[in-house]
Amino acid sequence: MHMADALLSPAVGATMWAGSLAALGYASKKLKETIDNKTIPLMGVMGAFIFAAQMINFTIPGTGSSGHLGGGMILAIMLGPYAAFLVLASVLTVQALFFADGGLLALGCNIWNLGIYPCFLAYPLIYKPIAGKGTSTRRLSIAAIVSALIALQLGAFSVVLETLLSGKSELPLDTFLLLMQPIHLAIGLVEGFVTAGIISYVQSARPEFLESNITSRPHAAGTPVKNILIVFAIITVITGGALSWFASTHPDGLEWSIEKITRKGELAQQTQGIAAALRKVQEKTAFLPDYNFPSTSPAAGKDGKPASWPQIEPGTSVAGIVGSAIVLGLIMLIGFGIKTFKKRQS
Amino acid sequence: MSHHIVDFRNVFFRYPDSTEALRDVSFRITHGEAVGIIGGNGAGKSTLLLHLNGHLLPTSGIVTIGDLHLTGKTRQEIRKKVGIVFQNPDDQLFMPTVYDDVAFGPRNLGMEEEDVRQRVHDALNLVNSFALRDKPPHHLSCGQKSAVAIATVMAMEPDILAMDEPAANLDPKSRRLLINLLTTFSHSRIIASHDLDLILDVCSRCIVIREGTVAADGPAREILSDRKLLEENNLELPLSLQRY
Amino acid sequence: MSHHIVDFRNVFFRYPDSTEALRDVSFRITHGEAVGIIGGNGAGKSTLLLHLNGHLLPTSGIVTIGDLHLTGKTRQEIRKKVGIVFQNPDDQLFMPTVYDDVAFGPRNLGMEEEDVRQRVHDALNLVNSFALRDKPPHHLSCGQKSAVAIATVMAMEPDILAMDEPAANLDPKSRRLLINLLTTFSHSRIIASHDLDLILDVCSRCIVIREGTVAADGPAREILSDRKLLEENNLELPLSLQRY
Amino acid sequence: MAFDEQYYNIGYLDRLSYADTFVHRLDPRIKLITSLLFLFTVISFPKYEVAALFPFFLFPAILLTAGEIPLWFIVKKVAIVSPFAIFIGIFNPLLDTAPVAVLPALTVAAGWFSFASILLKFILTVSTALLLIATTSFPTVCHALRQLGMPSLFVSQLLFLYRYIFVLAEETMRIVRARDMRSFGRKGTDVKVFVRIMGVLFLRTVERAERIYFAMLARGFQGDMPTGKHYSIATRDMIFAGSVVVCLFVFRFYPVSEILGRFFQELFL
Ligand SMILES: Nc1ncnc2c1ncn2[C@@H]1O[C@H](COP(=O)(O)OP(=O)(O)OP(=O)(O)O)[C@@H](O)[C@H]1O
Ligand SMILES: Nc1ncnc2c1ncn2[C@@H]1O[C@H](COP(=O)(O)OP(=O)(O)OP(=O)(O)O)[C@@H](O)[C@H]1O
Ligand SMILES: [Mg+2]
Ligand SMILES: [Mg+2]
Repeated sequence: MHMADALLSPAVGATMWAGSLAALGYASKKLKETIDNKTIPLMGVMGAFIFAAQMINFTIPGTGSSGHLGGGMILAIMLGPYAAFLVLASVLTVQALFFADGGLLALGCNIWNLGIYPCFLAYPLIYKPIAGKGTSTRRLSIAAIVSALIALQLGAFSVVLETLLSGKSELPLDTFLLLMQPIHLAIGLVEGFVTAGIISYVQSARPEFLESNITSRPHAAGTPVKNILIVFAIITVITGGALSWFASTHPDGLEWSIEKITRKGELAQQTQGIAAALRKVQEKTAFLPDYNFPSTSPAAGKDGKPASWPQIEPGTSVAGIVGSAIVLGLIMLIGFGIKTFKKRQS
Repeated sequence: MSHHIVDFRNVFFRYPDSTEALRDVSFRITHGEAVGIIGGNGAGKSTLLLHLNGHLLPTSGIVTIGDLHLTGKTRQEIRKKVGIVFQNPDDQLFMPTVYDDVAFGPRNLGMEEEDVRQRVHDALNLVNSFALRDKPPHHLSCGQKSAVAIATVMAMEPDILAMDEPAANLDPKSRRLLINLLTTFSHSRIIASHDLDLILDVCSRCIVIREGTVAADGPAREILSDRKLLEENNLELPLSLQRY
Repeated sequence: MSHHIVDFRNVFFRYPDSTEALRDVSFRITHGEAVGIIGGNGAGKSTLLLHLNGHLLPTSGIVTIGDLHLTGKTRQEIRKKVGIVFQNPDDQLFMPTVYDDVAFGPRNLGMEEEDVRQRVHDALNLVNSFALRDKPPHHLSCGQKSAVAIATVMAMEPDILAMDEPAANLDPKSRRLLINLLTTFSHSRIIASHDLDLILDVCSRCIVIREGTVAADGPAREILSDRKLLEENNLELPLSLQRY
Repeated sequence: MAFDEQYYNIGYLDRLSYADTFVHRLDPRIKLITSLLFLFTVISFPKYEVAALFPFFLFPAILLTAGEIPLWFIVKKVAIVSPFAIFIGIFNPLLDTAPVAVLPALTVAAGWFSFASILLKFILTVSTALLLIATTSFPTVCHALRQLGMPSLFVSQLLFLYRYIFVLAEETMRIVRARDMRSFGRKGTDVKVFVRIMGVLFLRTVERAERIYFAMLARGFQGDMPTGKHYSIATRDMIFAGSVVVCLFVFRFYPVSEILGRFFQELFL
């Protein structure tokens, strides 16, 4: 569920980059204060571990399809939120560069979706309270599963929001949510199960490792009203996801639940609110106009409102097709030119 | 018995990054033979071994194990016959205890737990490591790990046993034990190693690999005393043949 | 010169899981000596080597390097004198290019970039690997990695050089190269290995460790030809001394 | 097999990045910034834009040929990661059915335009990101990031990650082989075994980190990762950056394809 460059608008991409960069700076600063030198190589190798772990596939019980690990919660639990966030961000960066998973502009979104939620929301607000002091394996496991689930739901939800706000896709919010949340409920469950398994194994084999981390880890700041609100929002998303999953397995209830949850519910309005705000930001910051492109949508300019679809005159589009072919041909020629030039040189 | 034959016919293998690791390799190993694969670092020995049970599939050419051609479809079947001990025991031991690790293969063969226990018991005794059965592998010493890695493969009762540098971390006594184990094993054995003395002790035949091709193939005694051939391949006479 | 002396006085070491890895170890190594540490798997060789620059601190007893007692405070100082090559070069090469890796130590010593360049140059030439300087370690072959790992330590110009199983993955030719390097190094050398032939070639003195204690200590030639002593310690005569 | 292939792929990409061509020699900061600018410009096009995107292929084409990167490799990788974008984009023609006349005789749903636009943007952005790394070695990108003001802790984190990906991936690959050798396509690959393998691998990773830390201490490590690298921007870097900016500007604000098309039409039709 890596967000892709091609689905992003500049405004959304830039906003998420700004958010992620700020979080990176903050986490680095926090970490510098508390880190002991030993953690530096540990973080590096743990990143490689997550990477390697993601490459191993396994069969998800009952489905026969295979899944793999995201790793956000494991890192947060093992390294603490700040170190974990840096590790995750580096893993995502390498993925963006080496696997083209996501893309460079979408990297901001991906760091946000897959890093912020597990490290700065799920870990302090869900994992820690449930796990308590971290001695009972059962509590640790439950905490791991619940927090992994929630972090992933939030991540999936963000992908939906980012895509819709970018306006490149026609998918309506409700359908999109219905596509994303249930799948990630299943993935999150597996992820949580795996996380819990690893943690309880580490606890039995090297309890001192887990303990030393738990005690040395910075505690979450006090829990003011803001945090309670966040929890509330999370719960909303979860129920949204769970209900839409419920709905999809009960076709009769489908329309009902969609109607209730998304179209008339608070969620949709909230989205519109955010969307409107973001759009304003976009209008102000966009030095490259996103709409009213003169050649392709002449009608839009006259109306003064954004074109919902292009009113292409046949003549224009013929020119477009012919021109595109010529351009491609030219570029190929240039490519071959450089190639033969290089060959001749060597 | 035809089903213990290993046959390579014009096998080429190219890693996806386009390193040509095997080039036109052909040989045939019949049942019960003990064959040493030798060559310098990077010659292609490990790559060759990974073809034996289909971890790698030839880019072109044909590998036949017993009466099966090696393909993506037959490799599950072939893996029941061929056991490979990797170079690094840490790669082979992935379960939390020695017992679970040795039992992993038999359990996946669908054996009864009773039979599994017997197999594990026998295999660990074979390498003198029964006392380690409840230990986690990562707290064993290097040599103990190697011994257990061998047990995991022996527990599958393979018809063909392949080992990649099996003695690298063993102390001389464990190495001697391994040599004994190998000389008493009655099925086919294929051993890749830089330890030419071990090859000399165990193998009757020797294949020299150089840059992915078969540079020589013949009786072990003959090849291992051919100083010129060995030196051309970044090797030396076995230490026991070097006189001070 | 007193500052190249290594002295262990009644050293005990116990791992956190209460394995007693060293028990009352005492010996003294003077400047320029080449000493082999031998013993079976799990005898305590690696544990002993890790005491040389304070990665592990004795549970009781005194380790003296040069004129410093080893403690948590002095170990930074001691590390400038003692260079250790670990068994696995992947643990030792942690920077993204060979050059950066070899330069890591000198840079941390606060040297000028000009001097750093000279050091790196010299160290890489010593192991015949200067051509590899811009490569990332993960694209090197095992043997090349080992060579570079040695260079990283040599670049610190240690007064005392310690190596743990340095030849395990080398082909015979690279192993011969390493032996030459070791015999030409003029400071103290401490080498833990199962490769008794290498010890015989390089070391003048030999310490046998058994279950954490010193079982024997004497001239290498003598110890390595004492069949009984060796066999009691899970060892054997060096292969070159075994006559077929 | 999937695992092996992924692993070999990064290895291959990494090897490509150590070549020495004009593109490889460009200052990494310049390459990074121009690439970002390129990506930003591409995605700034409106939803339905298709024709105006084609000129942008010039940028990856030049990186590819001048950097001597094999085309098949980039094409394959782009294809591998495409499912998500295609999955999201394919809904557009289904949901956005307003008719648009393409040719005098041909009318299609508007959604096809936005779908095609997504695909083109996808190919452009993904191939450019891949080409960036294929023509700039990863450590160099990291040094560039540090010089551009990324937190140094994050950068050393990236460098470590890069170094050990190959070690751990190889180790993991061999573990997967060992598992597969003894699981016969059965139970061995289920989640329960996976969890236990991950647990073991995790502890081994932690222990390896300890050994690496030892090695670092042995060489005087005190918390800082020293570097000696300094890049300086040469004239050719400025020329490169300048021409990229000019091209991006022209391609963004002048409908090059269309102008060429009209010109062609007037000449021949
Ligand atoms: N994963 C890989 N990707 C690309 N090339 C590889 C890979 N593994 C091995 N090679 C290359 O294939 C060739 C053969 O390697 P192989 O591991 O088979 O050698 P080897 O004979 O086992 O060497 P050693 O004695 O060092 O174990 C070498 O050139 C090596 O660089
Ligand atoms: N991290 C550890 N925790 C607990 N026990 C350990 C640890 N490392 C080693 N040991 C134990 O300490 C003893 C000595 O181990 P050491 O690694 O020093 O042996 P060695 O002589 O180097 O063996 P080898 O020849 O296999 O390398 C062994 O019994 C081993 O099981
Ligand atoms: Mg090999
Ligand atoms: Mg050891």
